[in-house]
Amino acid sequence: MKFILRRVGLMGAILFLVSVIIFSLVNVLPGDPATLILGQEATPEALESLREEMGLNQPLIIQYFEWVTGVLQGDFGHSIRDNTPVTTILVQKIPVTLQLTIMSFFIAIMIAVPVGIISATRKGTLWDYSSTLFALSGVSIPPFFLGILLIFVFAVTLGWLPPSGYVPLSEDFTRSLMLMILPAITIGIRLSAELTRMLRSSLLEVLQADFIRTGYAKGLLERGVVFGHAFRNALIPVITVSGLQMATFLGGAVITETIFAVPGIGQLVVTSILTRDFPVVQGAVMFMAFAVILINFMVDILYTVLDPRIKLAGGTK
Amino acid sequence: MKNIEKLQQPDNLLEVQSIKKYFPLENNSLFKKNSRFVKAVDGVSFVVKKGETLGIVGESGCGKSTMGRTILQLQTPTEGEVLFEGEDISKFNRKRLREIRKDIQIIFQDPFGSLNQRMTVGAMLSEIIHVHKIVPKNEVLKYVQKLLEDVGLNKEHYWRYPHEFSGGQRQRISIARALAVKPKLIICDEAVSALDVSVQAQVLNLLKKLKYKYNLTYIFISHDLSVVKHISDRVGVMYLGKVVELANKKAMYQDPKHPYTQALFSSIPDVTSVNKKERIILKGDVPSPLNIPKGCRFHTRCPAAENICREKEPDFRKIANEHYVSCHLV
Amino acid sequence: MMSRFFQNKLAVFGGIFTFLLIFIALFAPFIVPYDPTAQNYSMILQGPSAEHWFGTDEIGRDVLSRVIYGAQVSLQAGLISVGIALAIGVPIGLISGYYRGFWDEFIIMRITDAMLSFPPLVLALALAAVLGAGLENAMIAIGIVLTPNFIRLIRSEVIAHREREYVEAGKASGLKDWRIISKHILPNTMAPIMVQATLAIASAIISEASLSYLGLGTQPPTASWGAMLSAGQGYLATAPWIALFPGLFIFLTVISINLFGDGIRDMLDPKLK
Amino acid sequence: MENNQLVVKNLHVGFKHKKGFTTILNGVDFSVRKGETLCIVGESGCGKSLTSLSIMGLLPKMGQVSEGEILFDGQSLTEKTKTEMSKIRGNDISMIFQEPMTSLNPVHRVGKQIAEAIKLHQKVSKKEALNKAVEMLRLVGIPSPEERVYSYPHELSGGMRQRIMIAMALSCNPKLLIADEPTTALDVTIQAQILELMNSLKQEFNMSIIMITHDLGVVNEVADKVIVMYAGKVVEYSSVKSLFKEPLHPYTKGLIESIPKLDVEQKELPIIEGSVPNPNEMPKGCRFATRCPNAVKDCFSKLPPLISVNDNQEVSCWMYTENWNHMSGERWRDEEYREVAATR
Amino acid sequence: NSAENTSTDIGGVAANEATDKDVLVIGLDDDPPQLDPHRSSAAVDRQTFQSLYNKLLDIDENLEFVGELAKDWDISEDGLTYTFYLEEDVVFHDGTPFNAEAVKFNFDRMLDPSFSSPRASEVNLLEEIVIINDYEVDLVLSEPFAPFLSVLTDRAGMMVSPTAVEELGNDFANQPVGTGPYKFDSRVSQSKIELSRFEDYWDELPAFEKVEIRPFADSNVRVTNLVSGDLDMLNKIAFKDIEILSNDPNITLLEQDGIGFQGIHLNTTVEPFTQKEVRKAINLAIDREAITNVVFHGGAIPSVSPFPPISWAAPEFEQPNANVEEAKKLLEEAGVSDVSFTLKINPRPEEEQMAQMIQQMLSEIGMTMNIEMVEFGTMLDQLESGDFQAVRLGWSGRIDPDGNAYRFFYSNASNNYSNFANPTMDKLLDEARTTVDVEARKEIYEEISDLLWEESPYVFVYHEQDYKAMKNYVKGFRHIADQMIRTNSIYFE
Ligand SMILES: Nc1ncnc2c1ncn2[C@@H]1O[C@H](COP(=O)(O)OP(=O)(O)OP(=O)(O)O)[C@@H](O)[C@H]1O
Ligand SMILES: Nc1ncnc2c1ncn2[C@@H]1O[C@H](COP(=O)(O)OP(=O)(O)OP(=O)(O)O)[C@@H](O)[C@H]1O
Ligand SMILES: [Mg+2]
Ligand SMILES: [Mg+2]
Repeated sequence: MKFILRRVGLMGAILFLVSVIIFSLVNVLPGDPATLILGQEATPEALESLREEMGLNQPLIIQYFEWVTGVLQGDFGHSIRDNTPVTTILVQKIPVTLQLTIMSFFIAIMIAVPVGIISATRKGTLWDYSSTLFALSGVSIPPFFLGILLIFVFAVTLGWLPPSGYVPLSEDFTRSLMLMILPAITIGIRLSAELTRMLRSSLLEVLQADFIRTGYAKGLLERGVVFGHAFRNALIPVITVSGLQMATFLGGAVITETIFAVPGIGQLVVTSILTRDFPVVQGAVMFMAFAVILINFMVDILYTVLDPRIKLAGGTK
Repeated sequence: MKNIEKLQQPDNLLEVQSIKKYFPLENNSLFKKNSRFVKAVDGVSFVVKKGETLGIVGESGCGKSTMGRTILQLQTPTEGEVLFEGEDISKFNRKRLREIRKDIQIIFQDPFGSLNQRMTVGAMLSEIIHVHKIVPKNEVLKYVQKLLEDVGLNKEHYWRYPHEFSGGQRQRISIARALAVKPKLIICDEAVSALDVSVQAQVLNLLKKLKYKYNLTYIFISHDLSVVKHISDRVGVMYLGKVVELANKKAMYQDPKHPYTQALFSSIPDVTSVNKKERIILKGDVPSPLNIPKGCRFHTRCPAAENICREKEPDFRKIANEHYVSCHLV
Repeated sequence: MMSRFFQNKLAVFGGIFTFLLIFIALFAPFIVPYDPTAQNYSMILQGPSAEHWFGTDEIGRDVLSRVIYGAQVSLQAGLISVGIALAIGVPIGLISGYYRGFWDEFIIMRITDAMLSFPPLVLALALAAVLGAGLENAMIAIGIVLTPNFIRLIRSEVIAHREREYVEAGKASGLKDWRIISKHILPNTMAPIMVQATLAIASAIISEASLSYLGLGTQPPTASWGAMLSAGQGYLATAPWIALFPGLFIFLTVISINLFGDGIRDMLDPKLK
Repeated sequence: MENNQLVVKNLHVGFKHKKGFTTILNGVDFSVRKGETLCIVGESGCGKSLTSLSIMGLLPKMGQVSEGEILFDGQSLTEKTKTEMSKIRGNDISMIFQEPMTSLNPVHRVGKQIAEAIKLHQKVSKKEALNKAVEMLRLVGIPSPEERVYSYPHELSGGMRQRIMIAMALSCNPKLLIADEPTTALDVTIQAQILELMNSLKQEFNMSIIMITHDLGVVNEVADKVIVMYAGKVVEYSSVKSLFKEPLHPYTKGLIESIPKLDVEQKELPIIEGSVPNPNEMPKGCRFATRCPNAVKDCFSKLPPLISVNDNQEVSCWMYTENWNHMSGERWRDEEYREVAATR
Repeated sequence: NSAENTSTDIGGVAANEATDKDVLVIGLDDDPPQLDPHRSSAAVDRQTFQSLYNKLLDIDENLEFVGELAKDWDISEDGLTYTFYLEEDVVFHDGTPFNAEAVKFNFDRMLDPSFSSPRASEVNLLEEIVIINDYEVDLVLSEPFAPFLSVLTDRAGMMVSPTAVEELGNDFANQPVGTGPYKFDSRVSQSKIELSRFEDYWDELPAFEKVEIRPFADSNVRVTNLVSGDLDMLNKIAFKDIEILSNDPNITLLEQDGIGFQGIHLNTTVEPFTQKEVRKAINLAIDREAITNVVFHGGAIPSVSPFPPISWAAPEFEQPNANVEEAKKLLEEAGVSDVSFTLKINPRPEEEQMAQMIQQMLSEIGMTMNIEMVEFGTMLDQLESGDFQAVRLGWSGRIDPDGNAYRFFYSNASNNYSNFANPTMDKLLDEARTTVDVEARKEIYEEISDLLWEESPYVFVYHEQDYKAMKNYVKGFRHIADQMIRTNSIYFE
């Protein structure tokens, strides 16, 4: 309980800092939202009155304060482009990003677990080298390149999958999955590459541990030792890393989402930055940061399940 | 607690007066003060005379190393005073501490971890000599090489890195580092525990030799009773953060008074006794320093414990000349 | 130690390729067959041939020459942004980890937490948008985004090392703090820093490419692999070589640097001794 | 000889590496009788653990038995397949390791870890196996074993963990128990408890024990027979009594003498000069020659056989052969040997 | 085409069954930022408006005005009073009637300073809106304004429901209500806008049950979706794809001259462009032909004036070729050398290509041009504040030539980013605005074109052509120069 309170406090502090950073960043962006909204045809009077209306003429501190007050009451403000409540926009985007993230994770794990185990237990063999190469390839291909390559191969040349777009799961289940496969692979391969590398090295380390020898001394065969004793221990650092990687993958999705026309949070942030839709940028970034922190919080809880040595008392190691 | 010997005796090099070191239990709460502590050292007093070797024995986790570090002010004591040559060094500021550290040195157990792997032996030793301006610049090389020879290494080793040495040789480097500043007191924290017996003997002989040569005083911490006996003049036995018995070597080894000391001595598997001796096997484990038992801290394992032991903490009493013990039953 | 490095064939390959690339980048002007910016409108979108090994691009420039010059930009992007991250991260990490206390716990760590909970590309994008487009600004933005990782890494290394006996021995010998930090702790934390740095170089190269893809990286006509890739991706169906070759080089470079980094890690890892 | 539980003959073990093969164990011979406790002593790195791991068939990846035989109950263990070995391990031969802290899997409950061994070798249900585990914990003297089976290793003290390891090793009634420095990591008072326990269990289970240690005191406590190893070779094989009464090999002598004695006051400890040469610089002959005060020229080039000196003692040293008098009397020290070796 | 056949199974919408389906899926080049025509400033918005709203007037293929919500109209002699006779059975999607009241409401809305409508600049000459009766309304201007009718064929002429506006306030943009053939259903930003047939539509009922509008920022992805059958028709295709698409037997590619212009704003108040010779040298040095061929693959026409060939105001003088010699001479005479400046462009592949070509062309006359990519938000800001030397930005165009000239080249006009101030130009522009006779106006615009070439505050580079690609079964699309997709006439066959 104390632990949870402490974590919530910490989370609040981090979110506060995130909000300060994003707010100041957004406000030093060159470019005036009013100009962007009204475009080339705007008259100076119109611009002025729009700025007034949007509260852009107030001192930054006051703008920030008003925004934070709103956020604390659950009101993230309204898009300055079409006045949609930011919350509504986020609610539209979250299922999309969630679906993409889950599918990517699934793909990543389906690749990383077998490949990681094989390369760790067959260290120094051709298997190991190939999977190292595979893993490195995954991190070395720029996401936009991989994405376009996938569309080109699977949608255009082979025609196996639809090229891009999004349909909610509730509307057309299979088509929704089909549309998500390519973007999920684009993100998943990269994630799987990191996971494979982590899993390999942490398995290698665990396989050196004394208790592994104990397992063999009991009469277990390799399979029993790897799955019964090594895997769970090896998973612990892997999970930390995936937790930390979350931020990268929520954001790495930015480009993937753009290419595959997946209307997720990442794309939302980029377009909102480019169109100076400040409330949306702020809301979306806060959401992402919140998600990242929340995931890491859950990772911590998962730890205690995986590793009974770790208590939720908040030890640092 | 009473001071056990009169203060300011001229031949007292170090006086430790009821020092305590409590570690707050890891608790990152922003506002609340800690209420739980690891009582690593819980009121220890003794004196070390010039030129003697005081041995400290005790089981793992009883606070030996913490005590050593606290004396050196590597950890600030929670309570108590450390008088070195009559001055309370626990009140010193950083600068004076740096200066006083010239006089007190420490040798650690781990011959691998206690040397900086990325510095040559020579660079490491010269650095210290520069800092304390032990000898003029142009003599440093000669001085260091002489030092290396003193500890049984040779001149060429000046340019080598720690990983090129064996365990025993590394421990000699640590000794050289301690000696480099011409200290008066050296604390040896398990300085030979990591070594093989045959190497251990070499290092022990060296320590003894150097002691006479440089007129050193040692505090020799170890869990190996035979080693402590070999090297010490007086011996203190620690249990759970306290010294429970302190006497000169002879008295201690021939006639231990405290039940814990007795059990400890009887547990040592001995090479020399051909007939297997009668052992006192203690029950259970050492309690955690987080929950030190009330009353006598040994009563939970003591074969002779009585009611009073469970209630009242015994004083550290003098029972004979230079023999102190903390037990109700003696 | 070196021999252990050379035993790792992949690492050796990575090392050789990396150095080859640095060589190419340094001597680009002497190597390129054509001026990388020279346009020839009668030669647009030509496939690989004897004159143009990698073909020509959409305004008739030699792709090979551009790829060679692109090495300059991409390596610069990698090295300088990591250099920035190191320059900020190392001192902060060292001091924060060595002294701990209020500043460490409540200011520095919380700010790095906050920065780490941003998606890095979004942060880089916002920073680059604030600073304005251009390679220099992109490098600064990427450098800033990489910094918290270094602070964390170095801090945790320092925390691990400052409890080591050799540091205590240094203190016990009366050394000043800054001396212990700079002469003793820093060299001992070099290995993980180096490894992290090589890996970060790789990711900085990709980030630069991504920013270029979004128009916030290198400015034309400078050839950067990322910019070439984003210009060429539209021609994937008709003139795939425009995007393929820079893509291949990004891939090979990043993979080489990663392999090289892995090799260094193995070389420096005392556990594998 | 059918009395022998285990016979090790001329065992050579080494490590493969890029530049070839480094032999560490160089012809180790010994045997263990049924119900007997054999101690192996020697300095760190002399190959004690390697010997025991060879018996278990658990050599590290690059390790290899290059020569020699290990007979258990008359069957050669070196020829068994992985699956066959796994049926013997934990069942007929068990092993306890030095580090009780790290030898148990931190993420599984101790009961489960013991039950796993039982389930592997005996056709019992999960529940029965767990009950057996409780029994075993009671046997090794752990209080309230019904609750303790549900503990995680980190919740137990070092001594208790070592008891768990012992319980696990004994759970299938092994014929041979190998204990690799089972008490080195423990405090003396706890060590005394464990040694006591092992002695009493030995009676109860009537098994053979190979106990590895570098503490001669421990040897004195538990052993029937002792082998002293130096640099991958057995230099002395003796009953425990004779060993301490009259050590034969110069190394054994030096070793016993260099331990500080509790009952005598020594100004200076007798020492063995020098240190163990590394595997690539080993003399061809007696490996101790480089440090031996008595070494003569031939000691460096001629390998002494293991010879019986009396009923209880075998030793590998030229001094105890008839040849000793004929061997050239000149004393050699290490430096001289090196010079000669260098010119060769 | 194999891609076509295989993709049909997967795509869920089989191409040969297309005629059975009741949904028209349109791919746009960007997500429309706005669904409120009076707030809109992005060109792409208008594609959606065509289905949601009706305008008072429309134009046909010949750029002639035809009635829409106004069946007919009169213009007073003095060119100040415009009388509109409205269709009588029109209702908004919310069921409220469209009438003169609504028209007045709409114009009041655009003129309301607190609403800050970008439309204000188009209608701010309106002095009075007089309701004659329910279906007749007078719009009275304060001075003659020739382009007024053309303004009413676009966003300024779009009529929104007054009731809805009053009810929804700022939220109107999220639930737009017009009188158009399709009404708004739902929207997921960056993903799609769904419209459905408005059953009470006053005119002929449109063909589809639903219309789906989906944005794809990436032109490759957009085309891929059309080829694979996920889209029925496409707005804007990348010029490099013209050839592929025109060879695709399943796809119809329609081409139409555009009404806008593209080029470079030169800031006449900063160095080096204070000197008109420098500006003109640039104008002379650019090989427009090369650009339209290389970058646009023939999908654009070289340009020397704001008025495209399709416009009646297009100048008759011949396209000059690049004249490096003359440009050099000009610079020499003016005594300038080492000219160097920075061109700001949007980060888009075609922009980059063009900029790099221009860079090379200018290097031939000894000018150094640096390129700086600036994303649109920053660019607009810098245009407003005059913080630039040269900016590459064009104009989507208006039917009336005034819409292509006045706002850019009149002293201090709203889009006069070049800060061009030339009394002759001001006089000509004023004249053209107030002259009603087309022939007379044509002559004035000819003069304007000449003057712009001479003074070169803006370097005209090309007129973009508009391409729409659609599956062969898509019929009835009217490709009009304003580039709008009028969904009411489209059907499948
Ligand atoms: N920095 C610290 N923070 C918290 N607890 C500590 C710290 N250092 C030591 N302790 C605790 O203090 C107690 C005494 O530790 P210390 O290292 O002094 O024992 P020791 O007698 O030297 O043991 P050993 O023989 O194992 O070296 C232990 O329980 C230990 O866990
Ligand atoms: N995996 C390995 N690869 C290469 N050499 C090894 C390996 N494991 C052990 N050795 C070498 O084999 C020799 C014998 O090792 P072993 O572990 O048997 O020693 P030990 O007698 O058990 O020592 P200790 O008392 O320290 O446990 C050592 O010199 C060691 O360096
Ligand atoms: Mg200690
Ligand atoms: Mg061992």
